[in-house]
Amino acid sequence: MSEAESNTVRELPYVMAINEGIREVLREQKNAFIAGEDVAIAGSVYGYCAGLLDEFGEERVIDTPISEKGIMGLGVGASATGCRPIIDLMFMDFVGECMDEIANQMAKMRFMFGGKATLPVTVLTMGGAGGSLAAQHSQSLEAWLAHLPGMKVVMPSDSYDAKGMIISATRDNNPVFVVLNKASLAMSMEVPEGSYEVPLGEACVRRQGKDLTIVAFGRMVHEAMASVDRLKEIGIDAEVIDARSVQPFDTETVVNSIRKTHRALVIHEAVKFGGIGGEIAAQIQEEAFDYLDAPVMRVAAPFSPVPFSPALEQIYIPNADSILTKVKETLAM
Amino acid sequence: MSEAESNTVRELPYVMAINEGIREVLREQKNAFIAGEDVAIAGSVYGYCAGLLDEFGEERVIDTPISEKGIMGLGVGASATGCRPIIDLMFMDFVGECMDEIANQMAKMRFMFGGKATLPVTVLTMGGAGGSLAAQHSQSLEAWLAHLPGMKVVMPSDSYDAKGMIISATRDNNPVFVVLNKASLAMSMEVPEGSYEVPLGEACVRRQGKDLTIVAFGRMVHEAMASVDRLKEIGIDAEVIDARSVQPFDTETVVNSIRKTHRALVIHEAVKFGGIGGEIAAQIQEEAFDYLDAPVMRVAAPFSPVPFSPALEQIYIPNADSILTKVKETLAM
Amino acid sequence: MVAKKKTENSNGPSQKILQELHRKMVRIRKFEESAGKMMEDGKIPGALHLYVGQEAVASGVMQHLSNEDWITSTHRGHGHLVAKGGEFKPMFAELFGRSTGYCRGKGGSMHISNMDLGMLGANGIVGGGPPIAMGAAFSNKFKKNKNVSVAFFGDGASNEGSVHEAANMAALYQLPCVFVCENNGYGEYTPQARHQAIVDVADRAAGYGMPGVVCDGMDVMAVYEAAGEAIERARNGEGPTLLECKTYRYYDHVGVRGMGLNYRSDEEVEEWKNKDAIEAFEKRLLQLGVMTKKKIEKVHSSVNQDIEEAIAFANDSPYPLPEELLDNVYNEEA
Amino acid sequence: MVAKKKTENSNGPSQKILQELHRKMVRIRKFEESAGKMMEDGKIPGALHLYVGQEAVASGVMQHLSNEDWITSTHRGHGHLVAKGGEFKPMFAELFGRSTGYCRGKGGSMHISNMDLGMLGANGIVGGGPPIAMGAAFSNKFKKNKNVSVAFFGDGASNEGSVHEAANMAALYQLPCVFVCENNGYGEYTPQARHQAIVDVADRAAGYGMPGVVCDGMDVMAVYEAAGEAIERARNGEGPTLLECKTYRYYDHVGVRGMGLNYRSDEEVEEWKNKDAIEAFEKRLLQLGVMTKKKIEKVHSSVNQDIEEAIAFANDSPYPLPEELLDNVYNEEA
Ligand SMILES: Cc1ncc(C[n+]2csc(CCOP(=O)(O)OP(=O)(O)O)c2C)c(N)n1
Ligand SMILES: Cc1ncc(C[n+]2csc(CCOP(=O)(O)OP(=O)(O)O)c2C)c(N)n1
Ligand SMILES: [Mg+2]
Ligand SMILES: [Mg+2]
Repeated sequence: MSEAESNTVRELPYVMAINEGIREVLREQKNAFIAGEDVAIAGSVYGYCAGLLDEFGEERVIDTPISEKGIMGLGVGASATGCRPIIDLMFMDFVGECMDEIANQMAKMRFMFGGKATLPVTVLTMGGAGGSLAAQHSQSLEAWLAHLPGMKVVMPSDSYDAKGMIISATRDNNPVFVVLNKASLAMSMEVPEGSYEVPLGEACVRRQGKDLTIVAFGRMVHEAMASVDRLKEIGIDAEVIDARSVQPFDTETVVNSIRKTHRALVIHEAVKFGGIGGEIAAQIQEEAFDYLDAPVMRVAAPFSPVPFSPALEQIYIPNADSILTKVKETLAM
Repeated sequence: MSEAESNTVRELPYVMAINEGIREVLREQKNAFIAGEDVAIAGSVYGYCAGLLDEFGEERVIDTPISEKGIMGLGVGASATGCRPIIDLMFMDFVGECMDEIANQMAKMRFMFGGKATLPVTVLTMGGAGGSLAAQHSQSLEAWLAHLPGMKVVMPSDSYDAKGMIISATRDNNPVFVVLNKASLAMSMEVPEGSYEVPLGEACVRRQGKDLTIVAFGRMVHEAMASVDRLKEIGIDAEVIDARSVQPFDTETVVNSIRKTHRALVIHEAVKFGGIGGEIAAQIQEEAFDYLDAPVMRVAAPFSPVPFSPALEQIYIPNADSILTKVKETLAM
Repeated sequence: MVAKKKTENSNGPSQKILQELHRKMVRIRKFEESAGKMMEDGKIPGALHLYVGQEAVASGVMQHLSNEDWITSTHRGHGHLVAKGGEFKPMFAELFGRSTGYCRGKGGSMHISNMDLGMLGANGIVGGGPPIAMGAAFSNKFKKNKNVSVAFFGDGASNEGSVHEAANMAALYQLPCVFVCENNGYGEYTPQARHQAIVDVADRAAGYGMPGVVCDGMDVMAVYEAAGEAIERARNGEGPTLLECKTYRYYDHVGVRGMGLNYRSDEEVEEWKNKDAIEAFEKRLLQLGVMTKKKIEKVHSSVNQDIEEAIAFANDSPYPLPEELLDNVYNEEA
Repeated sequence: MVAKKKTENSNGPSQKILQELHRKMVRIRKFEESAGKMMEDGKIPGALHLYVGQEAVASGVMQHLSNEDWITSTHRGHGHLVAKGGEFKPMFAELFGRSTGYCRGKGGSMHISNMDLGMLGANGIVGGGPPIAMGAAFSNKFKKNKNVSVAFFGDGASNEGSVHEAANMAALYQLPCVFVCENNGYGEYTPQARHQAIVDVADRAAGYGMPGVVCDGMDVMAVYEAAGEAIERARNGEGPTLLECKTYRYYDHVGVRGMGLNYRSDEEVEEWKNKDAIEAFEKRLLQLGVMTKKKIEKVHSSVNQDIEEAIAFANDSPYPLPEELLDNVYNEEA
């Protein structure tokens, strides 16, 4: 990672970090373009494509029809033939509209062709609940994508990672899904100007601790961090790991931590059943069975679609409270 | 279960058991019909709809265009308005073509409408590898469906269950995916004539044992059974559980078994990472941590698309050998 | 072949129908205006897509439908539900996220629905409705009743594969299904010319083997007539029609002022507002002597009254309780 | 608007081109006949969809393409690859599941491909190709080269939403993309009249704002001409065309005798075989004096020779090793 100098580091909200990431890519890579619904004239409905049309023009910042199968096919066909497309899939919930293009074409083409095709395509998409957008605009479906050989899947939790991972994703010679989180758009932190990479496939220890390892995905990293002080109050010094990458998953960093803490909790926004937490819990006990003092715990959404009413959505989304409750319950405190 | 009399029990291959299941449903339920690609004139490409057109006519046995979104929408719209459709999705690999209709409409409509819609729709689909049908016609994607609140998902492993579960699924007032297995089509066993149910959501202990619980999904039940004698040779008396239902999953039966055996192995055809085995392993250690003498093991496909060449496909699909290897490895024998 | 519909018809609809059309439009307009205000007041969370400007379409079409006929709607769905007979109280309650809402607060604006009224839901997925409407039409044909289903969708939605598949199947099976494209010139912030290389979405009908009709979606009588013919064809077993209504939305794609983007000119908006469906129709009703100014005002004030009561009702309604979350995921009845 | 193409053209193609067209068709026919035999002999596992009967389409279209032009194919893809320059040895090896195959044995019949020849793969997903071809055409336009892409798809595939979306986008962006619908009258065992309410798939072109052309897919010259015009338009930046070729497959949907279903009559099959593209073209070549009987026979025998050698090669080739399984899932290069 080529860290920039200190005077070029500014506070940047997540939404602008995404913008800068895309911008750097389009500046650096001649064959890169971004295509998606309302990315050009509107600058994306989240605003993270603001100004791109002005800087890079219509040929490289492309509004598409509402045709997710077509858009994803555009990404497959253009990447296999020498471009480096960034495809914007407005809401992650819309993967269902183009799952064939993602799963059967994008993820598998290289393998099916015996390694003779390369698809350097990056898909940006927005996941997560929290804004009363109801059942079809709030999902976290990373588990579907991570179950796909040939696909990489990352979930940057903050501005620094969002920018760096977008850059890394576009430099990678494989299809990469960058799953962003809409509830984080306004979150700010220091981000260097210029180009830098955040490696795909490496988790990051956000806080060191000795009693419990919390493995968090995407926005849940912040809930995990928010739980640290309260866990301390009940005598638990938590280590927080930002998984960052779902596929490949950095089992090593997680397992090393658990060898130290002997306890693990996985937290994600998706519904628990069939969520990525099951896979991680399974891996942890496979790799570190003898080190575990308690079952690997999971904190995730209950088994229902995301409800509209704020009264329900609020209790639906996992948070620091749910972590505390779960830890108390499992450790019988 | 209303077991029929002994003289009406015959050997029936899986493919004909499916046929009988559909037939019983169409006979019993006036508002039931079956629609899908090549189900009528051709009797389905697997042959399990043979004779249905003749018996029930064009109005109830419906050939559709190659339009999976349309077909699944037909199932949603018709079931919400008083019919009990059976939708045939030829290959499970095609769920990607209609994942929006499945995930965002079929599974969620009832919840989004505050419980005021009922969708008694059954989807039949064929999963699994083994016939060199390559990456787009061999997948096992039950983990995607089981991650969907509102959906039920079952995987009958034999003729008896195939027929009974199709009948139960169509009587259920929820969307149910019945995931069939193409490598089992010719497998025969005794099946009663007439109508009977196999309950959704209940696992079945296929063999009692005391040293190891094998939880198997779909066709892998037969591989698990095939491993029993060989496990005995290395001193392990295995209990084999046919999960039968993925969603809801019968955690209780599984956990009760493990309380007795202290060891568990989960086997499925899907790739291991993100497969349903992760969820089950996570649940087992959550519920029975103190009973486990070894980590919950998983045997599943390696992380690649399904290869075409028989030389590769053969080593790709989990089987009794892989079970033996895994057990030896984990128990360090 | 696209037939341009004429507006006039010698044997016009009854006075009662004209008054109902008017009332429907006023109810939609006022509901939406108030919803916009409530959103700006922070009463309505989430995304709100207002139907203001397009009232003639929902009203003209729904005038031909009973509660036994099904419709599927879009993300911009309140207008369709109001025209289908939706009551303000449970509608506002739903938008407010209360347990007295049509969907018990679980659906909100994008999933507002009422099965008893034959309204199969707004839909958060663009192009989500048409396959469902086709399925409902299949159901009607299967049961051999005379009911129809109508799929509303936008110009933007017309580029979704799901619409293509539904249209082809409806034509193939000759289903009692009418596809109503509300072409308001934009999909979100993208003008039609930047999302398809055609002007009339109705041009796509020929490719399915169904009639395609274009009509003035700002003229409730034009919609009423064109929809009437299409629905009659459907009821008579003559198959589906693609009816395109040229219309316009006055507010932004989402909410009232939306994102403040500069994607369309004030002049364009003004031009369309000059063709306002309600104003034009009220003029006409006066000219025809169907309604007096006073009677029109009475409609407005009675609708205003309904709105006020409904908002009060919604405001006073309780939020769903935590234990209600897991209800309604599955149907537990045997 | 659908223009029916005439076959004759005053300023015909050169003798060389005529001979190449002939050789292409013969190569496809013989490859497919042998593949069918090899399947029946148990040498080819999995599903095999033979192209026999449709040779004129692949040959007539591909005659206009270079290795820099892209095509996407279907489940019935060998013919397209042969016409695009595919060599028999790695093709048979692939069908046999050997490591010397074009896809190292990982793809097989349904994913056979060769990027160096501009062949973006057969596709096991009906309708899978067109969005990819549209993407490749986008790539060509983006890079401002003069290359085109061609999407082959069937009458059955035309009802997939993916084809709709790809066609709309190609027309919108005026991409150098030609959509070639091989209408062989069936999708698997379902006749066209039971999967769509239209006769000419080309009728759908108008709905996207592109020309729709129907031609005789059993007449290689008709295909050659119609495809030539469409490809020229594309190369000149004038946008996409939907070219429908009426054709027929002689064997069953899958394999040689397939499932033995009674979905089409022997008479129908015979009728089409009477129009056999290769026989008719050979007659014509003789009439025109472009080739002698002997020369034609020489083509046949040299292709036979190639086939024999290729089968021997495939037979002697090793299967992929277990350790190759996880290769090629990801590109590991930085
Ligand atoms: C499958 C899908 N893609 C994209 C969106 C985001 N989206 C919501 S409304 C909309 C525009 C729809 O345009 P149109 O169909 O013309 O309807 P209008 O908003 O004009 O009424 C878009 C792109 C969505 N909700 N669903
Ligand atoms: C998405 C999808 N749906 C269904 C199938 C099964 N299938 C394979 S080929 C075929 C028929 C295709 O018909 P058409 O497009 O006319 O091509 P043809 O076989 O006639 O060449 C079908 C239904 C598939 N492979 N993919
Ligand atoms: Mg619109
Ligand atoms: Mg065909």
